[in-house]
Amino acid sequence: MNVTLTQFILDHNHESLSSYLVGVVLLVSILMSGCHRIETMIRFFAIQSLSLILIMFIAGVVNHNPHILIISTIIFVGKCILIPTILMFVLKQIQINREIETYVALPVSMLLNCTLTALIFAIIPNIGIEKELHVLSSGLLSTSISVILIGLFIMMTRKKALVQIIGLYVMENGIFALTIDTIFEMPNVVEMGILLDLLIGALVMGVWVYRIRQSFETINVEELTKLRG
Amino acid sequence: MNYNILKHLTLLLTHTGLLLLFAPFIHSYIKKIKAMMQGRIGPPILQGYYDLIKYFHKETVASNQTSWLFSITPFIVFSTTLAAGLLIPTFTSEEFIVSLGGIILFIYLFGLGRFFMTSSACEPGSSFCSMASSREMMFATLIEPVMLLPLFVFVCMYGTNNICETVNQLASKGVALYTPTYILSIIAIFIASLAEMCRIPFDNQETHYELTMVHEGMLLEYSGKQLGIMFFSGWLKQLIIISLIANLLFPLYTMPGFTFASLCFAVIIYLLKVLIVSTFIVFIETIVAKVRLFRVRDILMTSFIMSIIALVISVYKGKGLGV
Amino acid sequence: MDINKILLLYSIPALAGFSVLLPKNKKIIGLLQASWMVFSFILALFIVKDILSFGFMSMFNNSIYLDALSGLMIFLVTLVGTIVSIYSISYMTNEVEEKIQNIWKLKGYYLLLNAFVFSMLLTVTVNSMGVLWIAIELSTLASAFLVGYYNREAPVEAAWKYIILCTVGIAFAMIGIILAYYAVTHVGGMKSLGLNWDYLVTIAHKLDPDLMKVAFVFILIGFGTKAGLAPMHSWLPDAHSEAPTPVSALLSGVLIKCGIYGILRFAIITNLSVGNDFSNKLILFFGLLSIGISGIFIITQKNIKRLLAYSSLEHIGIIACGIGFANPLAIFGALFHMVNHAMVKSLMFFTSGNLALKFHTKDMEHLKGTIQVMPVSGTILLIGGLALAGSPPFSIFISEFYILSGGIEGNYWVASILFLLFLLIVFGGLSYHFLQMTIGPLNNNVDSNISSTKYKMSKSGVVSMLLPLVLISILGIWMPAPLLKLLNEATKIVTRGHMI
Amino acid sequence: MASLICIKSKSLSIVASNIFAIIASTLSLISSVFSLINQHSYTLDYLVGFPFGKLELTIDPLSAFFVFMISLLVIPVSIYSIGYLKSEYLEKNIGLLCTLYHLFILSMLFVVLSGNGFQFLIFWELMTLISFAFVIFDIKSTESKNAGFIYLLMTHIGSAFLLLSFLIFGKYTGSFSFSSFHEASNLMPVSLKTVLFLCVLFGFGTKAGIVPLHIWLPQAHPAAPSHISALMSGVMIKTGIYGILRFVFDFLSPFPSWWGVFVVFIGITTAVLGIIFASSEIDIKRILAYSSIENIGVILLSVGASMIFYSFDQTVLATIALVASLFHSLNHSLFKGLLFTCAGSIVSRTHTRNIEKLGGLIKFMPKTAFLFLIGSLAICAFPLFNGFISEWLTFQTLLTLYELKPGFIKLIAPVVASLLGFTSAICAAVFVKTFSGIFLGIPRTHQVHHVKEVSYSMNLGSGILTLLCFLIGVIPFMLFPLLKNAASFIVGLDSSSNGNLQNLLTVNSRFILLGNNNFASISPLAILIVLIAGFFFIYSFSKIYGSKLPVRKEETWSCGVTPKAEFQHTPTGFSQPLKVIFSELHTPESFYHNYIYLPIVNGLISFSHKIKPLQSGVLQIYLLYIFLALILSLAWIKL
Repeated sequence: MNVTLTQFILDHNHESLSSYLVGVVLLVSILMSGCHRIETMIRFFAIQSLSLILIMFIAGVVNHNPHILIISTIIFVGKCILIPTILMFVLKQIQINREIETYVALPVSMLLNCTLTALIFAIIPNIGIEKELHVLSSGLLSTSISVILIGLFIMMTRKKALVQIIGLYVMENGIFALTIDTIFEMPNVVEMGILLDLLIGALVMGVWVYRIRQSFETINVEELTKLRG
Repeated sequence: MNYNILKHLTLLLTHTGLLLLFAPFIHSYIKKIKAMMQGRIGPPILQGYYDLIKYFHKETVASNQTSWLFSITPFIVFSTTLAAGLLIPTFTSEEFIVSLGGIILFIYLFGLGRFFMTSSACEPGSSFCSMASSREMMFATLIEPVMLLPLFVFVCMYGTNNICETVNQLASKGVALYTPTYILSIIAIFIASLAEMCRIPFDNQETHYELTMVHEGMLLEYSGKQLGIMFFSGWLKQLIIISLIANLLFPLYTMPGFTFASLCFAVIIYLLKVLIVSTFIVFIETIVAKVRLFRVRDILMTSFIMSIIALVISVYKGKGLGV
Repeated sequence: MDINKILLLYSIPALAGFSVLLPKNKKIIGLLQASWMVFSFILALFIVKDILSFGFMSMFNNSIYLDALSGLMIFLVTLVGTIVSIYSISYMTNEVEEKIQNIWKLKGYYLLLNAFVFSMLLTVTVNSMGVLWIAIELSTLASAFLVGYYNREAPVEAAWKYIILCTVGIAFAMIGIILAYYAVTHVGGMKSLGLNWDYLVTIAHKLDPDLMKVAFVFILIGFGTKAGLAPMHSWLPDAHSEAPTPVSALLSGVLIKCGIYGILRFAIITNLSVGNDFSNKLILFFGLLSIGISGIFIITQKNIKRLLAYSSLEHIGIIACGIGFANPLAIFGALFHMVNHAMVKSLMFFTSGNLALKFHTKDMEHLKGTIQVMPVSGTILLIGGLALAGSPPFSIFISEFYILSGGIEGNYWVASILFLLFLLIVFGGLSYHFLQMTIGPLNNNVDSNISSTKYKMSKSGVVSMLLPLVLISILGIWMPAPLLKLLNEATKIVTRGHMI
Repeated sequence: MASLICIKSKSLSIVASNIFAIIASTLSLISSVFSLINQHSYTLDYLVGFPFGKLELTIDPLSAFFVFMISLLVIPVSIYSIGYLKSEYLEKNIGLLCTLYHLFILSMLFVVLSGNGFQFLIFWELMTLISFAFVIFDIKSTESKNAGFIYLLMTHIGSAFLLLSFLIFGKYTGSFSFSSFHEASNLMPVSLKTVLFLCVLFGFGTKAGIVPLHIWLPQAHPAAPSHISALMSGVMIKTGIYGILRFVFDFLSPFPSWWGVFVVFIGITTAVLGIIFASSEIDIKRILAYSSIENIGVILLSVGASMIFYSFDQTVLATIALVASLFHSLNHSLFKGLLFTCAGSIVSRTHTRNIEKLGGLIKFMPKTAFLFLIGSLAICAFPLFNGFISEWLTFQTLLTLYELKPGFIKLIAPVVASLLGFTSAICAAVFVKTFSGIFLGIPRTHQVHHVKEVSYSMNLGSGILTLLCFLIGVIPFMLFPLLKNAASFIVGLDSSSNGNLQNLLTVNSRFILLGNNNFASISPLAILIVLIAGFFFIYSFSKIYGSKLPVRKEETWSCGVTPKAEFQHTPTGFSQPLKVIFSELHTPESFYHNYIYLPIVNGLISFSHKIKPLQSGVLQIYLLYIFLALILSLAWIKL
């Protein structure tokens, strides 16, 4: 199976395949920044993770990396199944699904993020990082940076605690993209550890969202500004 | 050696005797001259002596609030004044007790006496006395720097702290001594001395209105012998200061030979000088009015500035700033 | 034998965590925990002794690396852990008695405490920078529960901010680590060892300087968030003030130093790669900023625990300055300062905890003249406050002295004078507040409160307060040779990164 | 040197601990005198576990002199405190007080004995902290809280200056040992030395209480127990003088002459303003505190004169000026100790420090009154007492400045000297006010009527000080060898010019003579004899010739009304004329608060309030901070 898959990928111009996936990652993140249904955001997150894992997988296959199947499977389980499940579970517990008010109107934020992405795509190839960094693909590098920033953007403009977690994970995905792009893979222990951290993080943060809901009867972080000075 | 001791002892005794004897006289003399200038007859010329005798024979009455401090104060005031008198030249500018001290001691001895006088004035708990003593202390704070600075100018210029030595050096200069520095300093000293002697324009010794009295006010609660001693000390102080000014102003014949004739002559010269200065004081008293209490500062400040100018002139003499 | 010891050290928190679940009596739980921690402290002393005699040790296929720097941190973690456990006995017992919590919550507390300690021990002992990252993130997750332990509004808010800010910060650190790893692979380094600190040090001079600079900036911001350097410190006052007192002590005493530890480890590599100036100036800048900001915030602070939190910010700034001055003296001072600050800050948090229990408020407006009501705590508050502000003869003064002398030695004139100036401002603020709290007439409003509380400090509370006090007083005038050696060795490790 | 034993039993512990203090300080007194006479310098080293942490105790003539001064004051003060503590602090924590007392003395001794900058700093701060503990000893009063805070903060600022200067020294010498500091001066450029000098001057000046850094002093001294105030005012602030002397002459020489002029300027400002502030105070201990500020100014005057001489290579004259300053330090410690102990006696009996509530105490506490009178006379520098001799020397050194070439110095010398006269005149006014306010007149409140004389030991302690004041005032020559050795050591006068010194300053049992051309001379014994002679002359005269009737006691005349206490001038009224005529100079204490310190503090506070919104509580903004920090740091790379 391994051989055939490799063959398939090699046959079908893996570079363009990756490019499509990169496009998906970007598109999904921009969409997320303009999305008001939390459930959809979680799904988008899963799709984004899946695309990244596929990119990693393809690259691994191309580079004849035997571990890649196992690693990507584990990451797939973590990022595309477990984390979305946890978040969904939390969502069900707190029974709040929509985010109406944001600091920046949603269409505007989509627009802003588009501009941001365009800017980064324009800047990154020009400042010569590419030449020095032997990256998998220059598009992925720009994408990863864009995704990190979009994640941060989501965290900064949204008011619902749960959405902030999602923003955080978007950022995490950006970093993941960067990892794939630059070093391709971390040492196994580290990779697993990070994944474990993310999982525990999702759990812990879920618990906290739940607690916020209990204490404040809302998950708007606007309410969480009592401690100041 | 023996001769030296004998000479010094003689001079010392003459000096002390002169001061003690003439203090009441100068007081009455000033009163008399002043009265004459104002067209009055005035008290007899020996009134001071009569007063002293009278006070000494009166009964002493003291406030029941007073303590030992009140009763010893006259003696202390007298002895400090007398000690200060030993530091200045009278008919002779030889030092009586070798290196007893210089001008600083002179000023501080007066200060010591004043400390006791003002403290005792507060003792009976009378409002007039304590007010007078408060004012006296205010004067003192102004007088001391104003008195010290011109004297310090002399110290710096003549390189000695000793008043007798200063007078000797002045005497050696002859007429050349009347430089701007010197004149300015003397004026400053004179102004400060008027204040120190409690004379118009600073204080009026003849007033009989308690609220305006300064020096006299402090003596309100004294009587009898104690008052006599206090008055006597005041007159003594007056004579001492007049002698100082007289000798600084006219450093004439201040080193008489140790013969009876020359000593007599010196004493006469000295008395003349003192009388001239006293007359001049009377003259000033007659033509100026007593100033308001808080204007005293301005007059004394002027005097202070004058001595600073004197100092500047003496320092920058060679640099085209005066003589 | 070494392996056994370190394994044992790891397993103590785990064992302790399980063992506290068993008993029913709250006192026994506390005592159990305390004795476990004492045991771990003794073990840590043995480990430190081994480190001192061997120089460094690496084991488990190089995944654990122990040198003097980690030895110092192990010492610190277990020491503060011990003190905190001892203090917890009285504090938590009291809380249970006042029905603030129940026995199960108490067990949960101890469980999390152990997890927290474990994560910190892991942080300071691992070799791989990646695992270090994981451990730091774990410590955030574990301590978040402790911060929000009371489950009321404010603690929950504090915990939420803490967790979000630290996670974002840590994410940046991840980028830094990726870049560093990339730099390693780029020069053909061994992939499997690529994140191991000992390996990185050996190949650091080959790494691409520009890349390392970028990586270091990310690491500094990332771990700096954890360490609480300004302007990434915003979580710190919230978390410190809302956590239960023993946890505040642990957070302030060691957790933020784990962040510094991460920065320090990476700075060594960066220095070897790009030269001395870059990282040090950056650290120095953030350090000075931290001290300055903390001073300004301290002046008008109203809440005692926030005050202490800002003082932690100050001390982190001092430590950062010490590292930034990049002079053996200053670094010695900075490392020593870690120990001192951990001691004093635990002491101060304990004292403030006692006051809070007695007066039922953290508002300094109501905490006045406390020395009359609580002579022991009040006196310790005053003495500790002076020590905290940097008065001799306590050891904090000594370490600040070293740092400053290092700064002057290194010709950082402006920075040194600013350092001194900021310290003066902090001193003014702290001494003002502590004097207000301890001396003077009592605030009338609180009289009824005091009489209603039956809080009385137990023996364990006194021990836990006296221990750090005695330690800082002794360290102020005399330093035991092993500690001196440990600090010197650690300084050598840090200065290893300084180009000659 | 001082033993530290405190026994728990209260009254026993007072006696025991104070006796220990007495024994210990007697021992240190003897040893310091020996080392002063022999001019030995030796260093004791103890190794402690720090790189700089060698415990070095160096005793050289300068530190020996200060040890001498401290021990000399400690002995009578300890005697005094036996009674004082019993009457005042019996119900309080005596053990703590005694322990701190010993530690305080010990720390002062170690400050002057330290041979190492690092250690000096530690003991310096220890001294501050312990005295701070005394200031806040009355834990229930707001006053002591505020005093303690200002004290702590100000001295800490001073210490920061010191710390900086020590570190700069350390940088240049590579060690913190004073012996290496000594050699550092050649290595440094003049500009750096000037910076160091200013650091040192402000650092030590804060402790010594120079205006405008003095604000802690009038608050801290009244708040402390009286026997401690005596030590604080008497010797603790002198450690600042010690520091200045040690640094300027030992470590920073040679230096330009303007340093000296600067110190003279600071000295005269401090002296004049200090005493003018005192004139309007009505709190007895505050008056004494302000007068300490004045005396520090006087000491600094001769220190400055000495520095000027030194910079003109007039080592002999510099020595004489230093003798004046050391002598005045010693004298001030004695009479200020005396006055503070007397004040303590008064306060312990009447429970008020406000002199407006006292009056007429001379009838109830005659001994204390007498002692206080002597103290006042000494502090006003009247002849026969010790203050006069040292102030006289200060006058002379200032006047000899005229011998130097520059016109500016010629000009300031007499002016400054006359201003010194001005301060002592105001001082007299202040102490007349104080003495008469407390002891004379009709008691102003009822609480005065029932007071009793204080215990024997308290009066004994003050009495010893009184005796010392008088003895030094009359036979000062006993002390001159000590003073001369200390001063010539610090100026570095070699033995060859010692003869020169003998020529310029002749001191023997009959007189003190300054200058070879009979520049100035004074003969304390002769003054005594003359005064006694005058006294007995007039006394016997009035006994023999005066009226023989006994003194009749009558009511004070007050215009026919029964005199009441309210008729008297209050102390405030007494100083009112002074207040009016010096209204320009009389910048009340609040001036410094309003124009120097408060703007800084308020600026900081308002800045703090302004900056508070940065910590807004909004998570998103915090994230922004992190992000901005990241961007800026990344930008830093490109720079």
